[in-house]
Amino acid sequence: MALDVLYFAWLRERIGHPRERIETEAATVRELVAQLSAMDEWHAAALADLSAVRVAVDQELADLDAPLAGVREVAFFPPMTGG
Amino acid sequence: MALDVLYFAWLRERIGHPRERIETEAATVRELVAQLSAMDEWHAAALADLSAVRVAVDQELADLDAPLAGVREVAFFPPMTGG
Amino acid sequence: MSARVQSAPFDLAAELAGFGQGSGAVVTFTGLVRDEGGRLVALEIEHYPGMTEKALQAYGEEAARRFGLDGWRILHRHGRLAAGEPIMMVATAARHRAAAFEAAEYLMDWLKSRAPFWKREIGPDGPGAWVDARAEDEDALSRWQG
Amino acid sequence: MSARVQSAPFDLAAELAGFGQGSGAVVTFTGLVRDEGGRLVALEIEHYPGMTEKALQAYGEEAARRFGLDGWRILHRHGRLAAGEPIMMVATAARHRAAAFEAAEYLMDWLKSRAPFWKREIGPDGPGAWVDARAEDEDALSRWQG
Repeated sequence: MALDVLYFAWLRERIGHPRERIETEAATVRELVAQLSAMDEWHAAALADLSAVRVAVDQELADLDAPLAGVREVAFFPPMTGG
Repeated sequence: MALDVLYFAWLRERIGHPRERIETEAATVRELVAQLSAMDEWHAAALADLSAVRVAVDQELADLDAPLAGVREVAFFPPMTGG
Repeated sequence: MSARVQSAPFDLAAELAGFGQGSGAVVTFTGLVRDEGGRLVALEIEHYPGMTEKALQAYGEEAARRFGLDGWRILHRHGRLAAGEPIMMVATAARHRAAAFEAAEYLMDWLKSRAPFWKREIGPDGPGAWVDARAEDEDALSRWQG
Repeated sequence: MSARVQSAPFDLAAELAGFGQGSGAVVTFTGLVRDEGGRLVALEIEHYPGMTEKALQAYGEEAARRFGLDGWRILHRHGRLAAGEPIMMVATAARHRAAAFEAAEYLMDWLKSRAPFWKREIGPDGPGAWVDARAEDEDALSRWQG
């Protein structure tokens, strides 16, 4: 299965790009995080402290246990800070 | 001593005019009310229920015991109802 | 930092030109004449020329001190106001939103029960009775005391 | 009844044209970029195109139901906003002032901590760090729960 993975704010900066297409067999967000963290040191650093990371699955806020079946887009970002 | 006495809203309508000049020896607002009420039935009716009447002395909210020495203007009106 | 009483309509945009510059949060409140489902054609608002302006100015200054405002404006109309027309507006500017919101609500609670204005409804058949003070406006004001 | 995200500046007056017609109470909130005594030249605001618009629309509709609003508008900018520029606005219209005020504060508390926006300060020497979420914004939101 292929997913679009998006990053915002300092996660985008640490990883070095705003989005990427990922081939994955991950069943949950947590499994996807493990796969991404194993890719390189930048992903690992950005996703090291998950308490500082929020997740959206297909543009809805979700948690680490959210299933990925049928999902097209997963986004990682810091807590929102409004305007 | 001569005072300008002003009336607003339904007090103005019951008394029939918005202001009048009154010669008085009243020492307090309460004594002025007694004098006005004795003038005619319209004043008496308008000032009959003082719980429904508010008073300003020289354009500051005051109570019935406020002294009138040196005062130029006394106003009677219903509780305010804003906009 | 100004209070005004006038019979002419006003334009919120014009009143706010330049307001809040250098501040972080601006709150405005505008009150409009409701037609109450056709029962009300207009509102007639009476004020106490001289006292009303002084009272609005003094209360605006009090709110500015209490909430540390960067700026404030109060504008209130009098006379006959047709349904749909603006009656009054309050604007507050502060560094943070909580102070701007609180100051605007504080001014409104006061305006509704302590500012020298009296109103009556004018229906399709002419003027009705003067509107009585509302207990809920008195309650709203009491939350700022003590 | 609309939410919008844009990079261009906006004009409060133009956004409010016709807003609140037939209603009794209109509240607006405008947030402006503070210069923090010269420490801040601009704010950079990032959003999540697609998700942000949907989230604003859904939350506006939630506020309309919860407070019985006659109307609402949310407008939020993204990109680089210079000190003094407006960042966002919220407008609410209701029959009575309490609902209009409460709905505007509710929307603001949510926007500050749950809407998909991230910001960082740009000083005289360039971009600083991304701004951390503030505990007091989280506290402000919690008052609407339960």
